[in-house]
Amino acid sequence: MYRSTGFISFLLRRISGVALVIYLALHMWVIGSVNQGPEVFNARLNAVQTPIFKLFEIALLAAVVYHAFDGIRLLIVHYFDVTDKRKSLFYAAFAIAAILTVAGGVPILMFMLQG
Amino acid sequence: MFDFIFKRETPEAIKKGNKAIVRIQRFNPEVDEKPYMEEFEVPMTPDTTVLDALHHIKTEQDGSVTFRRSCRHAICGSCAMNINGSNDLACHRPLSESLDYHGKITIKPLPFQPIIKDLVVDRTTFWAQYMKIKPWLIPPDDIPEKEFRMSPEEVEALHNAETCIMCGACYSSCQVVGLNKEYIGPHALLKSFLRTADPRDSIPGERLEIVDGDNGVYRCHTIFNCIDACPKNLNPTEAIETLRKLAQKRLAYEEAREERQKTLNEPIREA
Amino acid sequence: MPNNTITHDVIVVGAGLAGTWAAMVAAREGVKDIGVLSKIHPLRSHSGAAQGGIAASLSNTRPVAGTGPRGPLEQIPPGEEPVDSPDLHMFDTIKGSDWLGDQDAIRILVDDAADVVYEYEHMGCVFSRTPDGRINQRRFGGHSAPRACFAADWTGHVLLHTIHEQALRNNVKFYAEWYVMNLIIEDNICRGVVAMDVLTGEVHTLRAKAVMFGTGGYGRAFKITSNAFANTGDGVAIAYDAGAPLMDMEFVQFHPTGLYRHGILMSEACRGEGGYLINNKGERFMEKYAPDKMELAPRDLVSRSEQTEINEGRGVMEDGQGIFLDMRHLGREKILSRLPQVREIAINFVGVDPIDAPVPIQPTAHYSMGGIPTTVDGQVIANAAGDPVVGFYAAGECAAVSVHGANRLGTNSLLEASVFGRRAGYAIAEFVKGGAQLYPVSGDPAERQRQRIKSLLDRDGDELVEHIAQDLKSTMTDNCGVFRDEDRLKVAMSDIKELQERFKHARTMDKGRHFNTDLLATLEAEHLLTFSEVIVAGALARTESRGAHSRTDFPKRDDEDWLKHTVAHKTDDGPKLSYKPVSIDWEKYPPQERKY
Amino acid sequence: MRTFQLQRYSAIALLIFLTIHMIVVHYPPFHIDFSRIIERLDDPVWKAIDIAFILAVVIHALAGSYMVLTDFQRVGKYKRVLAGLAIVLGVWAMYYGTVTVLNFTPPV
Ligand SMILES: Cc1cc2nc3c(=O)[nH]c(=O)nc-3n(C[C@H](O)[C@H](O)[C@H](O)COP(=O)(O)OP(=O)(O)OC[C@H]3O[C@@H](n4cnc5c(N)ncnc54)[C@H](O)[C@@H]3O)c2cc1C
Ligand code: HEM
Ligand code: SF4
Ligand code: F3S
Ligand code: FES
Repeated sequence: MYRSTGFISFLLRRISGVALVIYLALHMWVIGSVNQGPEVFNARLNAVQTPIFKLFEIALLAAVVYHAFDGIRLLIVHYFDVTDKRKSLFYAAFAIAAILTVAGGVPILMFMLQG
Repeated sequence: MFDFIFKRETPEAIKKGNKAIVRIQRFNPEVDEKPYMEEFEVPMTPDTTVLDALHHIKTEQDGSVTFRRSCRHAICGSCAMNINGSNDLACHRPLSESLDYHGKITIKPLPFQPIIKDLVVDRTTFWAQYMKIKPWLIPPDDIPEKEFRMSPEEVEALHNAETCIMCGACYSSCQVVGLNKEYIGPHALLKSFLRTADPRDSIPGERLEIVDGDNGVYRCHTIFNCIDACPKNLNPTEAIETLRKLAQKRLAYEEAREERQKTLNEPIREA
Repeated sequence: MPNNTITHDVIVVGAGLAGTWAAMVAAREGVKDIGVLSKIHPLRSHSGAAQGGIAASLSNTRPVAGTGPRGPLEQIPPGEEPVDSPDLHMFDTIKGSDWLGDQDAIRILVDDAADVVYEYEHMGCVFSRTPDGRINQRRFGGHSAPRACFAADWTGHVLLHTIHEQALRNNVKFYAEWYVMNLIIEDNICRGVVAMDVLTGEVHTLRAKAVMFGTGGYGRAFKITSNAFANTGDGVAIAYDAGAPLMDMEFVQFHPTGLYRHGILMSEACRGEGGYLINNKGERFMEKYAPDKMELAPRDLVSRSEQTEINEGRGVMEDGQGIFLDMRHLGREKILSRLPQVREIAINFVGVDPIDAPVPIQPTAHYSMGGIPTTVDGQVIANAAGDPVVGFYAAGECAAVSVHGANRLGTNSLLEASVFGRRAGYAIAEFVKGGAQLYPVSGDPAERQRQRIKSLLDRDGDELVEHIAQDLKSTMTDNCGVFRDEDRLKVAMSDIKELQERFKHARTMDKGRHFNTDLLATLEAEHLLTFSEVIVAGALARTESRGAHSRTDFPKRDDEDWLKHTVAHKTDDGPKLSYKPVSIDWEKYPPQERKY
Repeated sequence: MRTFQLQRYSAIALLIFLTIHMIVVHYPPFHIDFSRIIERLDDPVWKAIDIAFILAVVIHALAGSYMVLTDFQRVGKYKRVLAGLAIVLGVWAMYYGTVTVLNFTPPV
């Protein structure tokens, strides 16, 4: 089996993509209820406001950021002849995603711990 | 990968570098239920190749070890196999540079294809995809007495694809192939690129139509393993990217080709 | 009819250039039902390994004026004098062959050359180009003009892939990994072959109106060889066993630049592009042997020069068995653009980058001039008188038309396989369309081969087949190699006889039936033993030195007695030799002394 | 246009929308302040942007899921069924999303 950067990026992209689709469904379920009156909305919102969901939120952030930068990387590969730099490009996308996840995740964590 | 952590005592001969241990995945569907690993010890000099080692095993130790080979200098494409987890040609790979800390090398058949026996795999789907893209050139009707004129640059542009030896290292490294054998695959897409990009070919439109489908260029997820695997240092990914772009402007490309073919019989003007 | 019988109009054995050309052309000419058998996948055929080029007197390039015989080349501007012609090509080929080449066949070879190369080009072959877009040409040993059309240094590869694809386009049916074991000739009429499907181990009889052999060379009879593992001369051995004759088998070409100890070819293009040969004193020793052509003298001469240097103690490497091929002065750019594959081979196999260091090389068994004698249309002949074997054709390295005579010039053999493969294709198409019939086969030949396999697998001696093959290769290299003499050839002969005896008890390790490559190696070893005897018998009888056949006890060429082809038939007490005259145009190309 | 292109173009659109979304909704952080959303969604321009955003994300999500599923050879047979399903689902999701955004009435 090939565990190359290409494969890892592919796998992570898939996982994050599918995770995002699931989140999207959830998100629509919550926000969509806004027109069904405050009770429904608040009930649904509360269901996704538990601390465990805050952790999920970090994962969500990681997924979005990784998926987005991997997507940018792919678009670059499509439109410029840069296959020679394939490893560096992956590391770069991954690093940026990691930094942004930490930058966004730490405040979420602190927010969660505070209240 | 984590050998430096689990490093154990290495046998003397292997430390001195004149012996190596070859681990081969064995499987004979006539008798075995599932594949298993077997170890052989072989003598080694600095210029022993992996293929030499396999030959030594086959001729001196166990004649039933089965693999394909012919040219032994990386041009016929027979001997592609999975060596230490990546696909390569056994014949051009020095044994001494393929050993881990225990003096071992691990050899398995090419992944994602049914095993016929030991290191020999059934390449039916590989060749079927090759046939699907019509690998042959179809020249224009107007054939000159002498050669078609092509500039050295036009020829150079084809070199990435022309030296493909159809070894299948790329095909068997691509996880998309692992998932879906209907995918045309890097080898055949590279070949398709070769024909499509050749100014002498008169059916670029039809070729682009063949690859411009769900199982063609769009099934490639840019995993790049095909580049890493290719023993001839070719770049199927770039060919696939080019085909994708050409497929989107097929009509314009066909027109350009017709235009180019009008001057195929004339000398290339020099700068 | 026996079971497992397959019938085709035409069966082609071998999917190298010769076989594929024949099949492709016959299909194009309207023969619908063609089966091509190859013991390895067609694209793995040895033709693909050829590096240097294919000869044709296109006159696309010429030496830059005033730079001498090794200087740079330039394209010939339109309208200016050509530097090359079929006649010049013909003369070079005849001279190269040491006048043993049949001149009627050579005439066809050189006249068809341009046409075949252009046809390759029209079919999609990606040749290297001159700036104005013509096929580029380089120099090659023994050719007096830049005549080798090339695609970098993977010429054979692009030719083979191109022709294979065109055969597919013409709906030729390929049987990949089918091993032909036997040829069926009854009453001088060829009726088919017996072949094993390697995958299943099943043996089948394949009947056809015409059978064509393009089974390639027999370099694997030698220890150091540039040939692929598949080049075990099955075709010649099978034809010989079936009663067809073999011609000029003693002429085996040793290439001067095989990679030290591996034998892998460093293309002649290395010297064509300007590489030097150097001994351990740092001398360009070719000055002594061929002051005019230097490194670009023909192969037999250069190999002998190298071997002389080695024998006289001026070799390189620890055991003194090597010579240096020095390309450093060509410069990085030229090596990378013209010889990329050669460079990679040197790096991978001996760890030397030709850009920085000289590459150790040694003579390596390379090409088989001899083979199944045919007419210029590929029709196999049954005897020295030239009677045909009906329905049996051959071309390429397994055949001897003979255009190479006693020594082949580089780039002439891709040409030969193409030209005569193509001609055989036309001849076969005509033969089949002219009402050839499918002759019956008596008995069950497949069953006989099944028995043969069974008896090979049943043997339980303590000696391994491979050891016998190795001993054979050693004795052939040592005693029937670059230099030969009576004593050594006799040793070789008695060794072969002994090995044939030992083989009768030798053991095959793998007893399984499906994809048994050990069994294939055993069958191949049997074939090696068969035709090696013919090589040595021919070499013993030929008491002269001509081309690649160099007898130290008879160092001179002897046109009086030996300007003739050796023809060998199988008998119970070994090969029976007879001789066939050489076709010579005494007016135009009478024998001369061969000097370079 | 093929799934492939749909996915690339929607990806580019998403890049833009998601950036906007992150900034206006989640910045400054920790203040999912509904008054802000209400204010914004009163503006028809914002409504249009949000609908486009939903369109992009729906296309991208469905095209992506379709791709993930059809990569499996066995699923390949049901390509048409899947495509049909995706279209139905997409239309429904767009309808649902559009209605939600247009009818948005602030919860009290
Ligand atoms: C390293 C190298 C470099 C060379 N470079 C040049 C060059 O630059 N220029 C040049 O002109 N020539 C060159 N030659 C020589 C030239 O390549 C060969 O002479 C030519 O390719 C022979 O072609 P062929 O079609 O006769 O046989 P091959 O290409 O050898 O094909 C033989 C075919 O027969 C099949 N076969 C054999 N036995 C059996 C069997 N028992 N059953 C079924 N199938 C069988 C094989 O599978 C194969 O398909 C070179 C040779 C070598 C070794
Ligand atoms: C910043 C925004 C985004 C960008 C740049 C982006 C980019 C991409 C690209 C280029 C692909 C194609 C991958 C391929 O063909 O192999 C892709 C696939 C995918 N995306 Fe996105 N995406 C983004 C946001 C999203 C969101 C928000 C979702 C979830 C709703 C999502 C779900 C998916 C899915 C499911 C796939 C398929 C996975 C795959 O084919 O491997 N993406 N994305
Ligand atoms: S592209 Fe490379 S890896 Fe793939 S078949 Fe061709 S030579 Fe082999
Ligand atoms: S590994 Fe496969 S997915 Fe594409 S880039 Fe190469 S073909
Ligand atoms: S043996 Fe031909 S490529 Fe390795």
